[in-house]
Amino acid sequence: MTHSGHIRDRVRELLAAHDPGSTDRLEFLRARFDAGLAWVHYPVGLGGLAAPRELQQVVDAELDEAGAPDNDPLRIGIGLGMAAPTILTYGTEEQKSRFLRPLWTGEEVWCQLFSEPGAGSDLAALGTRAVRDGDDWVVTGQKVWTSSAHTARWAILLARTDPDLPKHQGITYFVCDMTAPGVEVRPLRQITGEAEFNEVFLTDVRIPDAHRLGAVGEGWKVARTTLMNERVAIGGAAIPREGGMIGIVADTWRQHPELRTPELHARLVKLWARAEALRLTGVRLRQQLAAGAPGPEGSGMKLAFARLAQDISGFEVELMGEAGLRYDDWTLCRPDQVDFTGRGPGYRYLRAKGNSIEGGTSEILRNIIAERVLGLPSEPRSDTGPWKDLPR
Amino acid sequence: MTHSGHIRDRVRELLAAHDPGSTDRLEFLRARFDAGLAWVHYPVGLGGLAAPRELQQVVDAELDEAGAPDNDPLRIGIGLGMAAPTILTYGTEEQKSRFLRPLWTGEEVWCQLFSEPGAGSDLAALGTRAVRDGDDWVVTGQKVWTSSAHTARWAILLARTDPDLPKHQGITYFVCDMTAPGVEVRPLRQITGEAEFNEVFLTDVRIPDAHRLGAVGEGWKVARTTLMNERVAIGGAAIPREGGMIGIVADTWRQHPELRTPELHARLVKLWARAEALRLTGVRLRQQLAAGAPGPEGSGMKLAFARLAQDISGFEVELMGEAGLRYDDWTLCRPDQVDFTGRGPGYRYLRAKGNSIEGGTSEILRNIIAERVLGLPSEPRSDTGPWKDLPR
Amino acid sequence: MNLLYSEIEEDLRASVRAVLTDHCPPSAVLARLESDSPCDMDLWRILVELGVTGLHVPEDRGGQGASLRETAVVMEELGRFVAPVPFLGSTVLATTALLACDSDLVGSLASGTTTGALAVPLTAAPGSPFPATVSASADGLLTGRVTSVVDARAASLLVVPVAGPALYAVRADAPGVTVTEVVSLDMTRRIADVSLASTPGVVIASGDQATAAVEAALRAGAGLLASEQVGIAETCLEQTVRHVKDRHQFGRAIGSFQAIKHRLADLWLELVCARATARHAADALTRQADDADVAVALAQSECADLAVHAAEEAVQLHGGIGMTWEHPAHLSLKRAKVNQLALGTPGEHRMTLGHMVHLLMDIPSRR
Amino acid sequence: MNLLYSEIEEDLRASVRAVLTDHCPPSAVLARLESDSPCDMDLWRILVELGVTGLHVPEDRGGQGASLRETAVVMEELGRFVAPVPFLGSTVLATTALLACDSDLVGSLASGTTTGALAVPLTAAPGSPFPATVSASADGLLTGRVTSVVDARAASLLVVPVAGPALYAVRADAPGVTVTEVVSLDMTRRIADVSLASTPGVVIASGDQATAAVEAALRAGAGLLASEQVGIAETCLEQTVRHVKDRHQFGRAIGSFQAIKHRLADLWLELVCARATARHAADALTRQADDADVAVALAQSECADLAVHAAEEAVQLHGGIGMTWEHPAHLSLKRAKVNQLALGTPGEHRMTLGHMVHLLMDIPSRR
Repeated sequence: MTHSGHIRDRVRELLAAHDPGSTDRLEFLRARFDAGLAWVHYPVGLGGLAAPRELQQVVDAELDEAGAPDNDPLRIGIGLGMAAPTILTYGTEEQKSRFLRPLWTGEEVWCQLFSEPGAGSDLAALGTRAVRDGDDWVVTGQKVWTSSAHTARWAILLARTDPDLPKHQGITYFVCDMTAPGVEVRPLRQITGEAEFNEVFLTDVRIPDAHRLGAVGEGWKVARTTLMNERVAIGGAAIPREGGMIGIVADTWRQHPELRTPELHARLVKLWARAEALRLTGVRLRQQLAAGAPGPEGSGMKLAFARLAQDISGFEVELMGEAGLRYDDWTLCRPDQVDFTGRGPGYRYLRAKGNSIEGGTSEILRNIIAERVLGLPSEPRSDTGPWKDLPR
Repeated sequence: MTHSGHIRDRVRELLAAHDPGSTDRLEFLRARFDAGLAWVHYPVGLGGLAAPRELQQVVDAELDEAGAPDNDPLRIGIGLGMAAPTILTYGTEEQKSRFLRPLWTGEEVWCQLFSEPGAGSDLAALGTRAVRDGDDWVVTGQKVWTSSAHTARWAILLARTDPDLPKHQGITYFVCDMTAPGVEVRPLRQITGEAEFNEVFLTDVRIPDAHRLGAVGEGWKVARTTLMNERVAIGGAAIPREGGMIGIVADTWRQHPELRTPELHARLVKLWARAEALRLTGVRLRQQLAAGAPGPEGSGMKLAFARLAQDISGFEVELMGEAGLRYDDWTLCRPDQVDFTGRGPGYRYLRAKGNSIEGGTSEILRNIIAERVLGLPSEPRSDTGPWKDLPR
Repeated sequence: MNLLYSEIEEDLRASVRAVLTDHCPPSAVLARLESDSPCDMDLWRILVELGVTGLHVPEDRGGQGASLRETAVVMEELGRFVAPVPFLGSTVLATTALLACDSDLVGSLASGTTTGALAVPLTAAPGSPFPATVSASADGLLTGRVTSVVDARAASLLVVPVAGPALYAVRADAPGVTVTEVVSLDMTRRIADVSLASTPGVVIASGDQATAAVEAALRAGAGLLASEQVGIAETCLEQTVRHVKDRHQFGRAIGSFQAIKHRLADLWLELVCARATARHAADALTRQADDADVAVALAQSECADLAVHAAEEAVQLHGGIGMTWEHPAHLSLKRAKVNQLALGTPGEHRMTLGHMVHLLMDIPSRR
Repeated sequence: MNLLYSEIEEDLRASVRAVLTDHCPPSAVLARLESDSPCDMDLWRILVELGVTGLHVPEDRGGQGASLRETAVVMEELGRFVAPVPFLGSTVLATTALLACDSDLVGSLASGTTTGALAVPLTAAPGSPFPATVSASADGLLTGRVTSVVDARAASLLVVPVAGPALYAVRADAPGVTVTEVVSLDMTRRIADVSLASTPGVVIASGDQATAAVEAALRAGAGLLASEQVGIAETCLEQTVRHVKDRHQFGRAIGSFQAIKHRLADLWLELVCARATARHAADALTRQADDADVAVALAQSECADLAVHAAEEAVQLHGGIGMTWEHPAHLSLKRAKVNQLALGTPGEHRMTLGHMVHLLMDIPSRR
């Protein structure tokens, strides 16, 4: 067990050996990884020191203060948040050694090939086929809603290896080389005009069996690790009062008396109150987590956020009046990361529509709350037979 | 076929033979029934003349003008609206002769013993048992939400005669003598303080087989006739702008400037618009009916009315401020008929809660619209086995 | 009061729908989105052939001699298809304004030989002050600017409110006219800023007649826009119902899940009620009823939010596919959202409505 | 800012809940509804024994030296059980008013030997003008009338705002005092009209201190009522969840139908958010935070409508049984609806809130 003092020593040693002011960014990041200061709770040799997770904050703060470069975590979020913990849990020693270091340094970007046109909310119904052929698997299918696919070197991939079993049982989890023959990435344009996501077409893509994560047919179990880690992010950072969309609208209100009507006033104050209530709910959630007693409230935050963002942005367009008739720019672009609030009211309105779909639809979240938090009974199931016989 | 001129002759003959000014009310009603002027579309000998239904308006208008007494239709609504058409369709000749005349004159009031504590929305799950014993059936069970039970001479009754069949198949339809031994009526008090309805406990009540309506096990089919006739009433009479609850609230607004706030104004005008829209929807529905092209809109009227009444009455209590803290009277009473708007704001608020439950819950109505109007698929069913094995 | 569709109206609807089904499928609308020609003038010419541009113009003034009821039915169908044609700007707004003047120009709009636009911001509501951002010089030349004019780029004739008040007819190719398209949220019905610099024009009305003509156009525009909103909502509901019947997840059509069913039932019911108000508005405008203003405000109050709600539900219940550019759901969403602002927001219409039905807002002063 | 419940608060909750579970089951509340003794004074004495009446009173003034945070937890529990005890009138309103004065009388309220009431209408909101319907004669006798005073009949001590401004202590059995119960919508917490006719009283504050004392009481009352509303909503949700798990129709627990599940999930989420605002208000009042007024207005804005929504869903989802007098659902419904009016409606609180956070309503004049 390493304690905080020891960690600080390691940081000092790293900085002494690699002056952030004069060291190449990538070289520094590799050295930091090798010093076990990438993610301190990971094992020694894999970027960590087997230390308690909360000590990472100490490392990050010290390095930040010393002016060290970071690994641009927003750019490599899927690798850090989803691929890495899954590889750590289910990967072979070879896989861990091969993948984790360039993943963390950002030399290799990762993406996620899970959702399909026919398997969205019902992810386990996915139909991309993987057929064994010697030491390889041959994969064919179509994936969708893949962010970073056009910049990614690797993908985590779910494919069906046995269609005769019930849907959760015939799935296997792979690491897919995005530069392999048969992988085609096409931008997927959204109603905002931009293309944040991609479609990925897989045609007889060969994946070596050595790139399988977990046992054949155990893919759903492995995926649960990935998806659980996706949800950890929810709750997010503390925001100040009037942070986010409501602040933009409140400022517009204050600066434009000519837009005001009594009806809009009543609606704005109501939205302000809901936004502040949701902000306080987030504060309370973080206090619960800090006190070591996480409540089930987290399940609701995304649902509430989506509804609020949609209501505020819909209101904003109405408030704007004539300016609400206009849009900033329809030009197709492929942004590196999404910015919910940076553009105009029309963009905010359209983009917010995705909040209740991406990362679990609001309908699925309500099911989860009803069943897991309130303990209500599940629907009668009609999808327990072999995958190949399911209606679709 | 009788035409309008012939009908007018019959009315004149009735009035000549029985001067409304000097004839006993009941005697007049009996004479009217015997003259075939009770419901002209019924068969001759059963209060009718086998004439087109719309000629009834001619009769009613002429008799009304002559000062003739009516049969107080609101008091005997269940007999007229539900029991009579069912007896006419499924009754034996003896049953029709015995029941229809005193039903129409109001000498014998009818009530309906359908709903049970465990069978509300799912009426076909009812559990009141009827066991054959010689020429009689012996009936035991509990019914609920029975209006007029305490004044009724007869009831239409659904009971289960075969629990081994699926729920819709083992039901039989009876006429039950409310004065028979084993029938106990208890007032059922509502949240408004009054008791509009009753609970009816049936303990070894003997019903002669001659009082069965339709074949054994055909009760659900017979009941559909009854229930279809219940729904005919929906749509109702034309109301003027600001008729009903919204008019009461609008008047309060106009008379009490001291209650106004901008937020309440915005809400009131929105409610006013919804009320006027619903009124116009009713007008349009009646125009469609009059044009012989009834749309499916009728299915929605009760649903929309319930929600609107609840929203208006909830608003009204808030608008009233200090007066909204008070109630008019909690004293238990058994009103003959319901008055949604006659009492105070608190009463209107509480009574309106029933609008989305009685006569088909709003949830059931939404199912009906989704399946029958929009053609959406039904839920997977889990109640197709023998009634006795159903979970409850 | 007649809230039904007559047989003639249903025949008209069938004709218009047949044309739009053939010539205005979603793929065609999508393909045109970013093109430089905002309106589909080929489609427009076919509609002109059908006679839809003159329905509410009397025969002796060059029209069909029908009424705004029939024009409203056309609006419903155009809304269903989110059709990129200048019907609102030319046939509803400009034509109605000209009808209220003694101008012969109405004939060419009615026959479709000319396409017009009324130079007011699309957000102008009935009852708002006469727009006076353009002024006339002593020698009758016009100078000024009007922002956010609908269908301006397709128009060869601009009907321009001028301080005075007066109403002028201005040729779009006259000297000093600049029509600058802006980036519109609704790319299927774009707006443009119109500038006039010492532009010659012809006075077609002045004083009270000019004011009344603009008001009549805005009132008819708002009233008939309610019918378009009903059409949008209807198509959103139909497409969504079709999708949830087809789309299977968890081994079932998602339309068999009760939460989805109830939401669509509620939406259907909103549509039913809104349709009654839209028909009522078209009928009251046709009859020039005393309460036509109430009918218009009511219809906008109910139909504008309905259309947005229907389009938002369509996007949501289509799931990810509804968020894509290639699926037509966003066409309805953008049209519905812009319509919510057009010719008065629901909030503005309710403010007017409250005033007209004597639900005053006259509030005793508080803190 | 601490939005959690401390261990001490959870222990307090457990004690109060144990008492209420034993002594305040729904059957007992229902049985008392139409009785002539509105409050359950036996239950009240047991709660007094627990010390709940002095939680937010300092030890040196005869209380427990805890805070309004703890008092708020008691409010939650009393709300859950719709308990017919004079906690709001005596412990929250009268006690807080006396605390803000230099009156020794607070000790007897804190210890529970005296029950008090603050003579203001239950609908009085924080920030509203000082009530002045009672006036004092030259020789200090009070005359006037205050309507809709909560818990007045249970009180032996009336704290009376008097024009001046001043605050008087009046014994309920003093000459000229008439307390007339009115028929209350919420029969579990009744109101009464209080008349004074040349009644002797004792001045306990005057001038700004009197004004501040009433304001402090109304603010604490509104802030803590939010916690009661959370308690009401919580019990409604729990009872409804239990019912829909038990109740079978169509061969299934009705709680397995998705529309019901989604509505209850939404309600749960509203409750989660409202609870954060109620805790925030109690915490801000305790800390005497700068934005305590904002916190109180926010909490009332969110919690009042939540409680009504939860109670209405409870009645609806219990089906017919929820409409019966014998089922306790209506107790919560009536309490929640009256609470919506009490100490400021959500609309009034939002008006105040908008003002405080500089979202002004200062509207340019229109038509």
